[in-house]
Amino acid sequence: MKLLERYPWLRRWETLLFVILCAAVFINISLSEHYFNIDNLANIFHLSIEKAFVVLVMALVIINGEIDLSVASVMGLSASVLAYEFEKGASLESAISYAMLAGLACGLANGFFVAYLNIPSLVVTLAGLIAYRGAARILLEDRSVGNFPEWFTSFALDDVYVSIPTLLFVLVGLILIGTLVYQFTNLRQAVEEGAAFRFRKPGPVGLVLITVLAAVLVYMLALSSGAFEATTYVFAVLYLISLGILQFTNFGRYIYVIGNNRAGAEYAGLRVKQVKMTIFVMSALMAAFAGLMYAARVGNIRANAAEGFELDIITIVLLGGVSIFGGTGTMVGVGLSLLVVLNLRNGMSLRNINDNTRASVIGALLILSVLIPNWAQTIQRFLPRTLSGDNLTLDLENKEARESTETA
Amino acid sequence: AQDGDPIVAEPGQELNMVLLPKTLGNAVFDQAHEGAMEAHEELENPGELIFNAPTPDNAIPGQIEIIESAITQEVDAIMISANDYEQLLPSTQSAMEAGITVVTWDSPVAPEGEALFIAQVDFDETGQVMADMALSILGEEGGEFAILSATPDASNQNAWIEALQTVLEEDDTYEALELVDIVYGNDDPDDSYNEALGLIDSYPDLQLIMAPTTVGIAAAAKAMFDEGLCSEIAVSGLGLPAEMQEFTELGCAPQFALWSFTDLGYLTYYVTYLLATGAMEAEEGVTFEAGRMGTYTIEADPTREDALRVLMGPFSVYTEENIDEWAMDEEEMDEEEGEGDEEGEMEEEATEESDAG
Amino acid sequence: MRRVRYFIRVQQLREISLLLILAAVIYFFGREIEDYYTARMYNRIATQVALIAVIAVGQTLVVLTRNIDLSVGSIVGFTAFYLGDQLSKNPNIDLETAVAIAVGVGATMGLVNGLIVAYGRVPSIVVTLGTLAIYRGLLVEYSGSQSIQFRQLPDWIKTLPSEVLYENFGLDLRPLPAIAIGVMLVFQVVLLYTIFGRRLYAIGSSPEAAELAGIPSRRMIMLAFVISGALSGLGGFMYLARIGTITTDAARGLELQVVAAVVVGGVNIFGGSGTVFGAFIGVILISTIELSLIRMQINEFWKDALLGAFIMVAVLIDTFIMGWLRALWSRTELRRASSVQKVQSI
Amino acid sequence: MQSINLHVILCAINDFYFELAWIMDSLPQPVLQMHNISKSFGATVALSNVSMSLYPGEVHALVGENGAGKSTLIKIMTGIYQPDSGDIIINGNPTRLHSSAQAQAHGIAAIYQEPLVFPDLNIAENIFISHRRRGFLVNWGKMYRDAKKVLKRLDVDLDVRAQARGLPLAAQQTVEIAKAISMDVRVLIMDEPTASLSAHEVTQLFKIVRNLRAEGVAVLFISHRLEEVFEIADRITIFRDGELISSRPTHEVTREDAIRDMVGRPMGKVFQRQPSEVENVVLSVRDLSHRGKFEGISFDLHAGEVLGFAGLIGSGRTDIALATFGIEPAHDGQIYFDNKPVNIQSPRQAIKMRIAYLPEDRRQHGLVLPMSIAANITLPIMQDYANALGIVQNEKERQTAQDYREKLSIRTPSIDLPVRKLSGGNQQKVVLSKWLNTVPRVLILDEPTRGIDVGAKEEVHRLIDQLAKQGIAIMLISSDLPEVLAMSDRIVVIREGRQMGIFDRATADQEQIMGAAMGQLEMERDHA
Ligand SMILES: Nc1ncnc2c1ncn2[C@@H]1O[C@H](COP(=O)(O)OP(=O)(O)OP(=O)(O)O)[C@@H](O)[C@H]1O
Ligand SMILES: Nc1ncnc2c1ncn2[C@@H]1O[C@H](COP(=O)(O)OP(=O)(O)OP(=O)(O)O)[C@@H](O)[C@H]1O
Ligand SMILES: [Mg+2]
Ligand SMILES: [Mg+2]
Repeated sequence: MKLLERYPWLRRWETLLFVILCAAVFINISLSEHYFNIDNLANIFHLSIEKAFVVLVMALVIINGEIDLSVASVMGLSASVLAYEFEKGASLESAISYAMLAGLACGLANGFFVAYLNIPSLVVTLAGLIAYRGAARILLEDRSVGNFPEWFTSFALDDVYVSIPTLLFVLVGLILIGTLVYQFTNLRQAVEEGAAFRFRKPGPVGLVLITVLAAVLVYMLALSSGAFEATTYVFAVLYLISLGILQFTNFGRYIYVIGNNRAGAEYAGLRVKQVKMTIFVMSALMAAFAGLMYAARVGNIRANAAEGFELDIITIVLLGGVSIFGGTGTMVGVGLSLLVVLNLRNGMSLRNINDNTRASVIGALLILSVLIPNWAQTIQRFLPRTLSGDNLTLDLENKEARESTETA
Repeated sequence: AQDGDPIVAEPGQELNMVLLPKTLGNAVFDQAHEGAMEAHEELENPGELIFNAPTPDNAIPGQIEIIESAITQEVDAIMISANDYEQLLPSTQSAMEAGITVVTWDSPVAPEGEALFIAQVDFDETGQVMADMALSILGEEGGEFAILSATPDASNQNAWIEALQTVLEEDDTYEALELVDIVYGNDDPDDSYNEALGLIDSYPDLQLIMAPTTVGIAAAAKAMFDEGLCSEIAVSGLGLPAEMQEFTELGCAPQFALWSFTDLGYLTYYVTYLLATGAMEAEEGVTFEAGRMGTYTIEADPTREDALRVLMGPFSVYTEENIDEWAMDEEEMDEEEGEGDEEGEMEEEATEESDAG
Repeated sequence: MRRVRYFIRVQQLREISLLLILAAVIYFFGREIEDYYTARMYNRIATQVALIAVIAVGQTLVVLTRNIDLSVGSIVGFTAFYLGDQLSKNPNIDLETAVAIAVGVGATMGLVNGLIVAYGRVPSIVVTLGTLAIYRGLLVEYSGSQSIQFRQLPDWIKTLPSEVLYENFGLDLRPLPAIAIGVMLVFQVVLLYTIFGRRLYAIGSSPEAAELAGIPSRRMIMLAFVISGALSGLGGFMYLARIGTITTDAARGLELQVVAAVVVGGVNIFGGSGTVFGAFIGVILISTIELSLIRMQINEFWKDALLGAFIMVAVLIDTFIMGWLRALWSRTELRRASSVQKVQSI
Repeated sequence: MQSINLHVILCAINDFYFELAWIMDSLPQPVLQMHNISKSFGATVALSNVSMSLYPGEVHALVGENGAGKSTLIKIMTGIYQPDSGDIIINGNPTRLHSSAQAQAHGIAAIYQEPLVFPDLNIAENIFISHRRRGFLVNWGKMYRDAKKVLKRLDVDLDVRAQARGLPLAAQQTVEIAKAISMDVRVLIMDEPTASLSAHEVTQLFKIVRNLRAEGVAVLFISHRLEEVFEIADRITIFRDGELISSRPTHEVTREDAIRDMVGRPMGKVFQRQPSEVENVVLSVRDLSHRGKFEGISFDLHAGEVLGFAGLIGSGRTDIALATFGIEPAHDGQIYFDNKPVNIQSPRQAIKMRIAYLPEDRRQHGLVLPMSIAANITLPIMQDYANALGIVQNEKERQTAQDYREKLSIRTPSIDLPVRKLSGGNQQKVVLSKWLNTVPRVLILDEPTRGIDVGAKEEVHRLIDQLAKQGIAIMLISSDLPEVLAMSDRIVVIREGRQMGIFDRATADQEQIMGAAMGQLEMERDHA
């Protein structure tokens, strides 16, 4: 308990996820000799890369207090538009831009209904889920379209060898993230969710540590060069960008503020509607992009592409500590949760555990990850008072606290 | 090996094999699994027979994932009933590059991504059989009928429906049959039930619903049963005897057809074993012996270019006369496996009957 | 107007608006489709609506408390299978026992959801997203991937859906729609006239205030989940009776349909407002659109897009009608207020 | 041998207790006793070793600065918080309270500082929702009738069938009061019930409180308005920094004593504001109307002027402010800013023109509770704290927050603390900082001293004066009539959405303004 008081970050959701991640990796290594194999590690991302893309923006949407159930349908629609245009003989480049335009249109529609007509996003995007899939059906009917040019599919399928300049670039990036993580774990006072992380320059020891760590990672990357597909690298970059946006910019701050207290944000003169609009457009554009990546990966598209992805995506975001009521959650948590889920899926897949059971395990994990800390807290309350002290309640309950701010 | 004796499998070689049907939770695929297990034991393979499949809401990405994970696990062979003709191609191709034998059954992938395809029946024959059943139900004067299929993009169903349409067009025998509509129940019982009712509401003169999907045929039969329309509108198509027995006896589904999925699994296993052990090459004209099922030959697939297939055949057509025995047999099958010979004979009988009708 | 005002409360404007939309939808399809206004169409809609309506009632109770139950589809699937299995093993189970088994199994699953949500303080979407997968997994384990076949069921359940309880002008009242109507009426009364019902509204309206007001929120929320589970169990029974052949995929994806119906039915997804009756109309509205689209024989590939568009338009119109009715309402309210003032000053 | 000894001892103990009990019985027994209660939140000690008793038939006032621990104490009394140490003794029995339901079962009911109504329920239901023993079924007719009766006792005219959503704060507070007084309670705790009530409602409330006292209910009353405390209380208990400083019968305490005990130092005279030099007109409003809310509002607001707005609750003052700030734009009429006609359609536009509005409901509209103090303060002008890339410059932001923390003496261990953890008054200061930070030219203050302690209130008053001196035009909406009178240069009186006149401070007095605010009818009723 003393420990928790001294190091508030121990109480953070992200810490818990990190522990789970370590456990998952450990279990995977001990249960399957095939797990710790560079191709398999690459596959972890490769096989779910489209979901991973959408998770990034879905996190923003949910933190903003909304939900977007239509993402999978938008993915399907963008892929279908691509296929339709390509089938009609358009060049792939123009087909891609049409697909992205379709995504944009979906995003604008969602955003307009939610932000300007004040219809709950759950309703709007549920209708979108049906309608956009329907649009894809209208375009492709029962056909399947493939034979995309080599360069397109290779983007998702071919491994990328990393050059020295890239490695240097990555090195710098890693040092930056390291700095972030360093000061993140170094906060004496619990920085509340939503407040931007505070930049505090790490001391010389910290800098050396970070640099060494980054160097090791880069070395590993050099060794593994040629194992990862281009999409994985794109994902890494997008992850960093979305982390930056959410955690460090004023736009990120707006997302949190609106998610916490929409009326308050309006009174403070924030452009609530525009922010919501932007987020839904971002979400749909990302989904459209993910749909293209899906087309590149499977090389062939039907109207049912990516059907049913939405629940998986939402599960990952929620496990990442993002409150469904909005206002809480960090990109670090979402990243960790993504790793946890993908690793678990991969490990179970290597043990030939079927889909239903895998979904059950992840479902159980989702429940337990919230339940157990809550229990710990309850048990704590019944311990002799000298041992506990209510203030030490794990901050993990923040999900509940969020309920208190209801926007009219 | 063009001529000469059929190749015979040498038992006892170690192979890890994956049997990958379309989805979990479909009775026919469990029967295929049983057949494969039977062969697995018969051939005394000390390796593993892995049975795994995705859930319906994760069908294609799930199959890709299982294939990729099989590659990582360095299995020797994958037997797949593909959810999509092209989308699985990159994965099966990389499996083949990794030296894994990929055999498709029930539903193929494009020829580049498979060694060969074990066709349950000839796809054109399916159209023929459905046309025959329709004719025998509706009689000489014919009438209106509609198709209740699975999903609009189910490749098997689409091929069969196309074959049926070709038969109807080209053969004058079936002139009196009028196909009025094709609807889709998404292989969901509830949707199929509603679509079936929608058909009878939209077409007052409808006399037959042809459902080339096990889910659809059962749901349609139940819908007619509930509405008390069994005497006016018949249901037919491809169905599982165990699920359809009662409807056949009640007259809701006077005739339907299917092949044995147990046999399909068995045959698939044999072929894959032969290919993966190197005893046989996937080439046209190769003849081999598949345990209790006898001798088969690899042939060019007439429906697909550059593709090879092994045709299992034949169809079994079920009517009120033979459904009883079939359902009972299947129940026994659940308990004690085997009794293959008897089944084989029955099949012949059934086929003859349908030809006669 | 004052008299009307006395009997209709603001909250009920929503139902009125929904009924108007339903009428408009029926009018629209009536013009497009021949022979639309027939007893047959009514019967189709009635049977189609029954299952979802029952589950939507339970979902409404849960949503009112600012929670959501996504596991309903899996509960329906599991109970349908479990009951089918029991019936095939003991064919002499009678109707009452069968319903009791289904409701009991469903309630147990709902109880698990409820306990974790209410006492484990885990957000309901997290819990039920989890149990959605877990209950389905249980079903797969339990079934050993076998299916329940029509012929294994006892005769009474086979004929249950087609029995006619009451008939007039060709409009039948069959058991399944009768169950749905019964459940809807019972819970409409529960919500309006019992302390339990009103407390559900209070909890969803402001969980914090409910806690401070000394409402046993946790117990109420748990109860809402138990009821939702029990009604899903009842839904499982209905599913078995209607479909007859049950696989491990039974009722997969039902949760989204139910949530859509509840939401279209004007139940506020953030809790606190909405009625069972509204949800019921929501179900009817969606089913009517769906079935009418089937009847319209439009191109297969257009159906989904049209359904989505129709739902969106319905919600939009609803928003506008609601806004209009509300404005009308507050105007009469004001007039009344000022007239009272005048009386006082005289 | 041994047994006899034991017997003797037991008898002695028994006798002792018998006598003790007899003595105790003859004294009035406290219904609720707090014994050595301590409670801390992390590093903040909210209460340390506090003991106090509530007797039946007594109005017990609790006063103290913001953050002194008053609300914390009553939350412990009602089982919302558990004390770190100490006992709660109810009717002589030590009891542990785990929920407010339990406290209610013991006859303890509370009106909390922040009204918590159920927005989707109607007013009658809001009043009766937590009543016990109502039976199984709801009798709507009876409920409406009873609700009307209760509201009549408070002399407020609210439609009991109306939904509580969107009720102004004051009306919410009345509903809360109605809820509490309609309950059958032995201990009634009221945490700043009058904070947003105007004189008329306060009078009604006090009538009821006196009735309850006569019925033997123990009332615990918290308020920052000392006049009220001296008017109603029998005993005054003073808290400072989580400690109980003094607890004396009212007649033994003077206003000066009380303030000294609260603040820890003697304080000078009540702040008196000198009329400011009026400059040019900044904002002028002509015939502003909003259907159903207000009509025909016209006034000029000069730079450096404090324009007071007086009226009863629900008179529409907030609505006028909302219209001016663009949240609910008016339907008719014209607003001129710097003599140019403007059309303010959103708060954003208003902020651009450097109009600021401090809302009356700070939890719903003023603050983002889970976020840090710093983040709250910089919110309306975030863009000024971000560089070209939109990246927030934390140091700059923290510096601003630090400045305001000192300037307005916000009591908090750190500016990184979420606002949720501050006491009510300190939260108010955060909202004020937030708007001052936008450097407004027109500052609309809606109940700016609601829930603020005497010391801080004076600080706010000085601040208002200072701001006015700097040339900021201030609209001061307050239900605290003495405050309006003391602070304003001119006073607009609003009654039922209509402007009853603009009074000059030099000539106006309390009677006159009350008369205008209430209209003749109510005045007569009041006197009768
Ligand atoms: N939930 C909480 N977490 C952390 N600190 C808290 C919490 N609630 C109160 N505090 C702190 O405890 C102290 C006492 O707060 P309390 O609300 O009891 O003050 P108060 O006397 O009611 O003040 P006011 O007159 O402003 O309402 C304050 O310093 C406050 O910051
Ligand atoms: N106690 C009440 N009785 C009746 N109506 C009320 C009451 N309180 C508020 N209202 C409604 O609210 C509207 C005005 O509210 P508003 O908040 O603008 O008034 P206000 O003068 O600012 O009051 P306050 O001083 O409480 O902030 C009125 O139109 C009236 O219908
Ligand atoms: Mg307080
Ligand atoms: Mg006001």
